[in-house]
Amino acid sequence: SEDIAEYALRLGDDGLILAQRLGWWISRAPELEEDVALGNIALDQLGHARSFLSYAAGAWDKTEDDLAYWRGENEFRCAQLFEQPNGDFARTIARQLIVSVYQFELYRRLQDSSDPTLAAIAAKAVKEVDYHRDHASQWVLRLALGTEESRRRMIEGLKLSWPHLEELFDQDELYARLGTVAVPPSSFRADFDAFIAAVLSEAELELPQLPQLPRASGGGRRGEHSEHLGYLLAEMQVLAREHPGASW
Amino acid sequence: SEDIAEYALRLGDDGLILAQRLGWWISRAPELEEDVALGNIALDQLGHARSFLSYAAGAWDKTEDDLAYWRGENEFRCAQLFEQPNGDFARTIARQLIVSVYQFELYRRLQDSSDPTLAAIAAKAVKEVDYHRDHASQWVLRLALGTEESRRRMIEGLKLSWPHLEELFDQDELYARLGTVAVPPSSFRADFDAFIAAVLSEAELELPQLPQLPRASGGGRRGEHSEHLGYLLAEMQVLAREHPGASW
Amino acid sequence: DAGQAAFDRIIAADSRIEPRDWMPAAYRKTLVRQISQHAHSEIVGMQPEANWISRAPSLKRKAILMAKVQDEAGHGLYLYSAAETLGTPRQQLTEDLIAGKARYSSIFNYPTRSWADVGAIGWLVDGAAICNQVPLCRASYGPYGRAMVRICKEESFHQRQGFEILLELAQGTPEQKQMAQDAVNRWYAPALMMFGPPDDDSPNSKQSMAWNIKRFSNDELRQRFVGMMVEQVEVLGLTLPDDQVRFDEESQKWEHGPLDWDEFKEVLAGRGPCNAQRLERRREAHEDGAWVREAAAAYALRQRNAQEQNEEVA
Amino acid sequence: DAGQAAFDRIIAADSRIEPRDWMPAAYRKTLVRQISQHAHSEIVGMQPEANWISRAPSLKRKAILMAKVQDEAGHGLYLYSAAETLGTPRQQLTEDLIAGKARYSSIFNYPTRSWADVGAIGWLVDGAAICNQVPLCRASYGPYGRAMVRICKEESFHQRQGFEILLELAQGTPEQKQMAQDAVNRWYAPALMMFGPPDDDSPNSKQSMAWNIKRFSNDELRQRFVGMMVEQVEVLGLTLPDDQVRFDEESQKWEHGPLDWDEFKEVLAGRGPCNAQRLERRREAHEDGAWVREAAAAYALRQRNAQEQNEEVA
Repeated sequence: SEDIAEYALRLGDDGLILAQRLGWWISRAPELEEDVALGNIALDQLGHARSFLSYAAGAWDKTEDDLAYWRGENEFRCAQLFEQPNGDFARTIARQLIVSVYQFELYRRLQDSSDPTLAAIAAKAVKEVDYHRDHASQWVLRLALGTEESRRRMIEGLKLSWPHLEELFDQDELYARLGTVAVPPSSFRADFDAFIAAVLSEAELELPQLPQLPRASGGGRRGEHSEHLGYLLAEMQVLAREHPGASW
Repeated sequence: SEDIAEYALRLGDDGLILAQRLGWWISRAPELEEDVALGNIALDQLGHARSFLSYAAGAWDKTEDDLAYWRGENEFRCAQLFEQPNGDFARTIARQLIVSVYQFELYRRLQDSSDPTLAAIAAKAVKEVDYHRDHASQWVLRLALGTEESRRRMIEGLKLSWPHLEELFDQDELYARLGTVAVPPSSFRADFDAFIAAVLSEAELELPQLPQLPRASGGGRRGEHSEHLGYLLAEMQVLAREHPGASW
Repeated sequence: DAGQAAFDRIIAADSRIEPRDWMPAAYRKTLVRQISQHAHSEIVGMQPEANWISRAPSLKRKAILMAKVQDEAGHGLYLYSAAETLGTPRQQLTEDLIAGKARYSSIFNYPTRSWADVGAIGWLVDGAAICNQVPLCRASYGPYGRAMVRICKEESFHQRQGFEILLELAQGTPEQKQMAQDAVNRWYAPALMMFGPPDDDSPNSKQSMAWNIKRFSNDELRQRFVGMMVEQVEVLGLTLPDDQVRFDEESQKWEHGPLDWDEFKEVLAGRGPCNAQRLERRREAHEDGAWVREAAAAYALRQRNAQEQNEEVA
Repeated sequence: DAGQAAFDRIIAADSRIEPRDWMPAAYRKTLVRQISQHAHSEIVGMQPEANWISRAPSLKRKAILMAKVQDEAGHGLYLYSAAETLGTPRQQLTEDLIAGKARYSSIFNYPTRSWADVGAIGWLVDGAAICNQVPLCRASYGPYGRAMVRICKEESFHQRQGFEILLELAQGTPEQKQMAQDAVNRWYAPALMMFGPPDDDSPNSKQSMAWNIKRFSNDELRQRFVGMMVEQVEVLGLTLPDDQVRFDEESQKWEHGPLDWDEFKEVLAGRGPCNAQRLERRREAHEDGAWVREAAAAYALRQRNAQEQNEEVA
């Protein structure tokens, strides 16, 4: 149904945009091991995105590439956190922490979706995201407890990511319509909070007591994005759009 | 003639791409006065570019916007120096020094072009570029003689720009065909070198004894660009290309 | 005392206070706050529009937009200078801004999502700014009033350019028209709220009016603005997202629908869509530019020393 | 002496030297130079291809390209490890690289101007690399040979992917086909030069062959490569930019047109189109990442200390 496609689009766009961000690090990471690790994570996210987008595309008789390359900014459905800039390594890790804990809890439950395709994608994805979560948690510890500078940067990175957290838990009427197909984010908020709190506590960090953005602003699921997404899409889509109808 | 249009295209693309680079600084400069100054220089360059491109466009029955927004990367004719990244303020200033001394000497002579349109554009532009040259020279002095860090950065900025200098003086067969219409860069190489040498000497800097790129690589005038231009164009053209045929 | 009496006389005569004149501490403080907020608004306000410089869809529009954003830097400079005549240096004001301690117009915490937003900002935001600022040209503090005169001249230029952008879009393709309408929908209410809270919730207004800084109440200015927009939106062929706009014959004033003052307060308190981003960008520019400013200062000192030595020798 | 004799025996038996075995200083030095150059080439070689990750024209191609560039980081890791078994730590090799003191394959100093360049690099550059590297799987130094086995397996995968990119383009629109031909035109000669200077101008080759590091001469490998490309370019429906390619019946070898060894030397000497850019990017990544590596080291130390304390207490 269109509703399921819409839901798959949200999850797919989250992964696609994050993969696009993380891909930047390949050839620029602080050490070779991280070129490999961030590359792996980007690849996993891109893989999940392709599964979700292909599934969504079916509902409109399109392909994953139609969706990735030929939608305008306001047709993308990622939450705004996913499109935030990489910043320094700490900011990327802060974003990774929130994102991977969120995706882990979500996919874990989505394995039981009454929609078998979504369930199957989630079952594969959850194992990979488990590693992403571990990778982010380990780095939060290293950076928070490493040097004075790394601690300062880790805190700054968390501060810049935190205002985009609340939007992830927005729960609009789509969830009610989808019933057991989807995983309403409220169902795992407590587990999400607990995991984050545990990591931050081990890292001897305060839970960033930052003002959350008002709901009005977190409109990624409605196609309302931050100023960053337009630039990302211009770059991502440029070649495909220069050659309409071409295959690659 | 097509040759004159080609020549105008080169000069226009130099200005357009530089304006696009410099425009980035507006709202990001080290002090408000520089937001204004770099904004002015960007505007001047854009103004020159519009004059040259409109003139060139006439030869193909097109408009300045057709040329700016609807050409592919390999149809752009700027020298590669103009498309190099801004880097830090020192790198931007290093680029500005080379570019503005070059444009000043070029436009000064182009005022006497046997093509009255080119002569008129140059007569207006040379006064503005005189200010750009002064702006860049003053900053080279400040940065080179300011603090240890600023000196280090100034030297680094010059090093990164210098390999792109030689291409500016490439003199292909177009100049022979154009005769008194164009200004062959060899005609002002000595004046260019003298001015640069004087600024660097006052700044107590060595003339960067860096290897020049081989001619083979400096192919901007033939549409062969560095890896940076594609990104710049993707961003510059994205909106116009999303709405073919629209007017703004 | 004599200072207060002289001050009162100047205010009563609706004449101008100049930097060397005695003035009450509260008057000075109010002015520094207002002028610096205004300066910060110009500076932060560069960002949402600068967001489209690199992507402006025609070279003409790119040139106009670059010039406009650059003008805003210039306005910031005038205003910081005016604040400096009151004894508060620019550096201190800048540091307050990047530390998140100073305010700026809350509307710049909304994102510019499309090219039409550049038009909507020019038309609605600069339009509202002009309504606010024209009376400030007669503000009792001389340097402020004079700065406003220069600024207002340029702002009305900007508003006209914004209007032209929207007009071109509204007469363009269906997508362009939709883009324009969407931008107007998003910027209308925030623009109305630029005049500040309703009069019955604006405690400082009265004193500012007594001091001839403010000349009209928030609601008066807002109503005047709505009236202007109603006329102009018709020329554009667009609509205002407010079905309660009407001219009240009795009060001879324009009325408008309710505004979401809770959202206004949220954004003002730092919880708008772009507050963090705007401050981060300003902080980054300031910090990345520190070595440049230090170099310029060191070089100026070096030049001064060299000159003095020359003079001693001579 | 005994060490030299044992070494000579192993070489004569075409068997493997392992890290703990005695080896001549010159053998060690040659290997460190060759392995580290190879490692650096993998690392610098990530850049021209990474240049298209964000703009890959389909999600499938994006995934393949990401995986490929990431594989190269992995190859760099194997190779630095192999070099470390010879007593040269990765950090030192990295510092030599960013200081501009170490060499890497000169071909990565050319820009990737279009998407087709990703295909051409896969097909021609990885193709040439495989020709070079397959014999290295039997290199006399054990860790190097074993690293090459893993690497070659992945490289032939990469070459095939490059071929597929070009094939798709060659069978696509006229613009796509032109893009593919243009890329092949630009990468052909540099790929041929990857095998190093002609045999009569390659002084170190002889010693490397005696040590069973190198198995074939530069020209032998180059000729073999040309032959392979001639066959494959036909399948692609493209042409090689060399009208002197022919099979010489007499020598039973492929011949090719003259190569511009002056350009090769220019690029090798740092005067290629992208030398400065490639090193700058590597330097930037290294310097920007310093605080991360320091944090990781500090954290590891802290963990070790904590563990030791725990053990003492227990």
